[in-house]
Amino acid sequence: MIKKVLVANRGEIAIRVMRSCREMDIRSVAVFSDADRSSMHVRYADEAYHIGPSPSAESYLVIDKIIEVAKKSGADAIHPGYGFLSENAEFSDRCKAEGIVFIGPDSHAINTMGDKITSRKKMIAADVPVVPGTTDPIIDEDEAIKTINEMGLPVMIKASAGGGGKGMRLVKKESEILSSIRAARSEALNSFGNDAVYIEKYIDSPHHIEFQILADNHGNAVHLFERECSVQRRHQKVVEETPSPIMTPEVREEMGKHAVAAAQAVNYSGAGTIEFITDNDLNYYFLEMNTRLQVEHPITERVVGVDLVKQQINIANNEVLKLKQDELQQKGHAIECRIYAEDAENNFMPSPGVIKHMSEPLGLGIRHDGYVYEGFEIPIFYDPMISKLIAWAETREEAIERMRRALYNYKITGIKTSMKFLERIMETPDFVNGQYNTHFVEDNMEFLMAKPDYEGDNEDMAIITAFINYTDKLDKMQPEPMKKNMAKNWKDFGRKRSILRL
Amino acid sequence: MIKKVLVANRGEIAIRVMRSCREMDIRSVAVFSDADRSSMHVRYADEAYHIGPSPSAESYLVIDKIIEVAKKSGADAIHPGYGFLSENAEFSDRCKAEGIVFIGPDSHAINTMGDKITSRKKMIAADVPVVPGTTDPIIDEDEAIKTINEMGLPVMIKASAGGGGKGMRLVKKESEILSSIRAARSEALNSFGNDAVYIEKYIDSPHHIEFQILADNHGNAVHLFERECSVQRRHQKVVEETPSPIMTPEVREEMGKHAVAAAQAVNYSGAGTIEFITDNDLNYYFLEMNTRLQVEHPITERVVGVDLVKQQINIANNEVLKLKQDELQQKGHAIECRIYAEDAENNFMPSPGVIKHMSEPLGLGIRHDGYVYEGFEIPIFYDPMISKLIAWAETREEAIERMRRALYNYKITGIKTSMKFLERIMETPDFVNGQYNTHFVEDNMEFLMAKPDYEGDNEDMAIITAFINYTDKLDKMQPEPMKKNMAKNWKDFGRKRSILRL
Amino acid sequence: MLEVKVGERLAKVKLMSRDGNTVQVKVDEKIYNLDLLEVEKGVYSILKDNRSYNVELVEGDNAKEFTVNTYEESFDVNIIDAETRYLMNRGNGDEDDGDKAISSPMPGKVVSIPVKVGDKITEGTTVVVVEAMKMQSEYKVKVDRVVKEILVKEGEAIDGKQALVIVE
Amino acid sequence: MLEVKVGERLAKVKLMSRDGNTVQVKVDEKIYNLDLLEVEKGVYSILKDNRSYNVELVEGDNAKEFTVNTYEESFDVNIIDAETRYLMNRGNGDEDDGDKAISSPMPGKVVSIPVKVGDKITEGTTVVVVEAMKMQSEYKVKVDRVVKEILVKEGEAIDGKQALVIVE
Repeated sequence: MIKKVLVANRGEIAIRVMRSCREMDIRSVAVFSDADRSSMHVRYADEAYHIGPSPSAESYLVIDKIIEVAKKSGADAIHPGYGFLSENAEFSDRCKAEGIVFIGPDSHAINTMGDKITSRKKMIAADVPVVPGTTDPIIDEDEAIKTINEMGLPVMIKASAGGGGKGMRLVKKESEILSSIRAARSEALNSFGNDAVYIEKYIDSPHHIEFQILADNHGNAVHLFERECSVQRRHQKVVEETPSPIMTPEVREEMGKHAVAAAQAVNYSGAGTIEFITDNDLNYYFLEMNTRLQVEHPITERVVGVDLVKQQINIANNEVLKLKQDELQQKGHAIECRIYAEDAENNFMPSPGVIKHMSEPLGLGIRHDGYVYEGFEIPIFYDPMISKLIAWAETREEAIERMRRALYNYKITGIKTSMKFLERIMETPDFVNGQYNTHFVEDNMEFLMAKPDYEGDNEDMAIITAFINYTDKLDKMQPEPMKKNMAKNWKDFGRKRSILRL
Repeated sequence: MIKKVLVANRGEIAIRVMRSCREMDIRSVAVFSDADRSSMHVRYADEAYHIGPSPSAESYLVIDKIIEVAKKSGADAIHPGYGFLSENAEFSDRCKAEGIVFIGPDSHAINTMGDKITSRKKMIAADVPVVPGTTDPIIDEDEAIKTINEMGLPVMIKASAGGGGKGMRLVKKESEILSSIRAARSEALNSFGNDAVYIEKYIDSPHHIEFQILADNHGNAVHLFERECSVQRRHQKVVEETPSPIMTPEVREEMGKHAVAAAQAVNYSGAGTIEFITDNDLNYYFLEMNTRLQVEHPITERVVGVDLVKQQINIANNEVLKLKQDELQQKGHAIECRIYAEDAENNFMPSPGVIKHMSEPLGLGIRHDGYVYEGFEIPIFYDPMISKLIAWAETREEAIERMRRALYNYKITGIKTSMKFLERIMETPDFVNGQYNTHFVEDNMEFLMAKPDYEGDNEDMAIITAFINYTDKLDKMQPEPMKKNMAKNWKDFGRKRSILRL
Repeated sequence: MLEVKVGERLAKVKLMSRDGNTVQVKVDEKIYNLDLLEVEKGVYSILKDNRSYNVELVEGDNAKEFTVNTYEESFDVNIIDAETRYLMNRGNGDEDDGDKAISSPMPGKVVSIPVKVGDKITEGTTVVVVEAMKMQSEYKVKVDRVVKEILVKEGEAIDGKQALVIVE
Repeated sequence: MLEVKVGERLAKVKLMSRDGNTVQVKVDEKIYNLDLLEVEKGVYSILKDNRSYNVELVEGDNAKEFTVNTYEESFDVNIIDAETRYLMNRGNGDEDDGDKAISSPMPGKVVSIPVKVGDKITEGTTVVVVEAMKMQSEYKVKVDRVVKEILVKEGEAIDGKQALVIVE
């Protein structure tokens, strides 16, 4: 039985994991870099250990340091969160070798799913649909041209070892084929030290739809339905929702079965996500598997009513999965907005800094997972995501209205955030109508960046407030004798405070 | 169609109503007394009107003032919240006479349910079980003694016009009968100007179980299941949960039908609550009806998945109720803890004051409805409830664990609150086992007031922190030349700030 | 070195060394090596042998009085310096000696004052009734007294700990 | 009277009268009668003809610069006093005249400086690459320039708005 969990992460996900640990009466151990001494996850944990300098390569990514803390603290398990070491096969193996439970899959599953070509082959063998294309890395240029011509344009050339858009080229015209292959291979070599590429049919107007799965160590696996994650900017998800507005019950059931088959093909254990690329006609193809908890897992938790971190811990405890596929159901609709410390009006440039003031939105149907607090300085070293706002309602329409309400009252000052941008997304007709794909942000940029007209006198009120605040400050700076018309009670107030009231 | 709602209330319920209004694109109008100028509901509303001095009798309870604001602001409806004018039949009538929609039932329903004896008769006529006892007010003492002897002791003598425990006497021994009747009548006369009393069978180990109902203006009514509200102190609810741990599906169905029958007996419109007194064998009896929204409505919202304020507004809009009884279901378990500004260790004495610092609990399964903020001074004139914490989970056990986790991290400083007391309730075996009745707090007082042992050095850490804070303050007070060993960067910091950085 | 009072305990506290967050403090005979950092105004994060404490301070009526909250427990802490010790010694006479001010711990409104100046009142007599937050509290004398001075009027708003009635 | 700058607008603001929360302020030719109250530090509640505004101020680099948030909109507001006007006038020359400092609006770490002192660089040349929060930003010159001075090293942590490279 797991009694103490080291959370090898920071930020909101570290706190989210610790919350479930506390509910399970499991003690939590935090690790922190130089930049994170004052971070909330350190304050929240039962124990906290310093693991090195601020850059994650010297702290959160150093397997030896994490293992050392686990041993020193007597943690019997490690939860990797997302990012950092969460999809590192070596780390999973190392934990096992050290007798520490890794809350996640084994290295076989991570490695298989981590390589695009290997996972593609596995999926084909498991009858999971994949994007039409090559399964073997292509070195020979003539062969590549032949394959592309057979497949028909447009196609995507992708680095076998790739990710994050690097070593990727879209080919629409025949004349671009050769130059694109060469560019992709050279970029792949530079980025990943491996110039193997493969070719895939390019899906126009694609949707990013993913399925949450849970699998135990006893051969049981279920899916917890889909998440629609097509609202992206710079290949990063911004808004997710479940159910997907384009999904049908028939396709959902079929996709869910394929998602479970995909997980079982690698003897998966724990929580994982199968990503599908889906076109407007609901043709879907396996894209990749994320062998960890996703940022957007809360929308599934809300609609299905399951605590995914607790499920992960139970599975790591070798327990048998209690969830049965035919008992699971989606109730209502949930939307997540990711709040980034960034300047949406200035090409989404990160905006680290000190949080001056916060008002968090609360009330019916709102979940808020964050980690910053007033006076906290957001470090420059890590991801700019500072919180996640999750709205649930009976219907999609109501969930959007609730999200708008919550964003309207959510305030974080001192830094720039993406909140206004998210508010605009909630008002964008394509989003409101549920008719959007991964081109959404691009296609709607003009609407998203336009400033709505508000009635009332916001600008004059802003001017007046700044004016009053400034003149009041000036007044306070005047030496005592220069102040005229001081009300008596203000004097008394000052006198009262002078008795060592610092 | 309602387009602008005046919320004739303050505190958390005013904000809660405004949130649903915003989601429905309805503008909200706040009213405030002298003491509430800086209250959150004023800041939250679209419009705000001052309605008089701090005592509620001179502001929130003055019908003329509320109506005047409704007319001035052009509000087409008034939501009364709970308390204040929410169960005032005259107010309901007055709204109607002025052409303003009262979001609540008509005066007939309020009056009928507001009088214990009238409502009792109505319920008997509608075949809703009532506590064995008299239906007519008793003036004659001999008749009273005869009735009591027939009914068998123990019995309760209650003021017909009563409420809040006044004019109430429990009679256990025959020798107490006469003196108790006299005492109850004299108290009733003093408190309510009416000395009529009635006699009821006293239920030992009673549970307070209530049913939420919704009824429209077209004859449709449903119930939204029960709430268990037996954890009370000084006849005030402290913790509520749904489902009730003692409920069975059969009794639930039967009670629900009776609750709907009770509402229909007075042609009820809107949201209301039927309170039943229930014994350990699940014999239940109609107690009273609350003809308004309840403080504890969020646990029903969470488990049934319905926004009750929106339902109220839709009903007030003359819409047909969309909810169907056979489609409604309870999912999981929800618990509410009421956070009061009070000193639980000192006989629950109210503790108004200024909020210094707050950390609100967030995350999966937590809803938080409050209204105070850092720097806010809680007025002395109104109810000491400052917020409500609602925890939901798949099971009751998990909901309790989640509530404990949330209370553990919830901090409000500057005033005393009931949080530690609530944390203890979550740990009390009778509560954890779901075996409790309205005597719970009384029966478990010793456990509730005992301080648990904690490992670690909390006390020494408290001492050290205060010591460091104090000596740091002393140090800052020293004139500049006396400070030695000032680090260079501190000097720079000071210099930087001196450029009109106030 | 300072003395710090928590409940009945009077602890001797001494700062042994301090370098940034790293402090060594002696509390009575125990030496603590801590990583101590003020993370928000009045809120400290302490790591003691890697155990994490989140400690919130709330100042009381003066800079020497604190309510201190950890996640688990709450303490009333007083710093005892020379001035405080002098006041403590001076005020440490017999509780029933001389004048005594009746006050309410909380702010509120005076509902009634059922006594008048000069009244000889017996143990348990209510001298003032205060209302706050819809609840009335009665303040009584614990021994026989004489009402010397009434400082407030019925209906008047009062502060917490403000003297309302003086008895002797 | 003070001038207050919002975007391109320069508004003349004058306090006509003030009595507690009740203030009368003239903004350009418009007179506002407001109930204005600071409810939290830097957060104001304003009632204007019963319309409720919740206004948050965040001070910028000095006491005259603010970011001001209402529920609906956000503004950058500058108070223009004599000192500011002097500085504005002095600094109002042609943008391309003389030396120019290249800086990053956000704090971060210098990843690389692909130029050296004396380099003649053409429009669009990247002079410094800064990383913050897992994202790299390149800072380029908008016209042909000569690199005059390099003030930071690769790998160095920098503040927002700090001068990194001087070009002329």
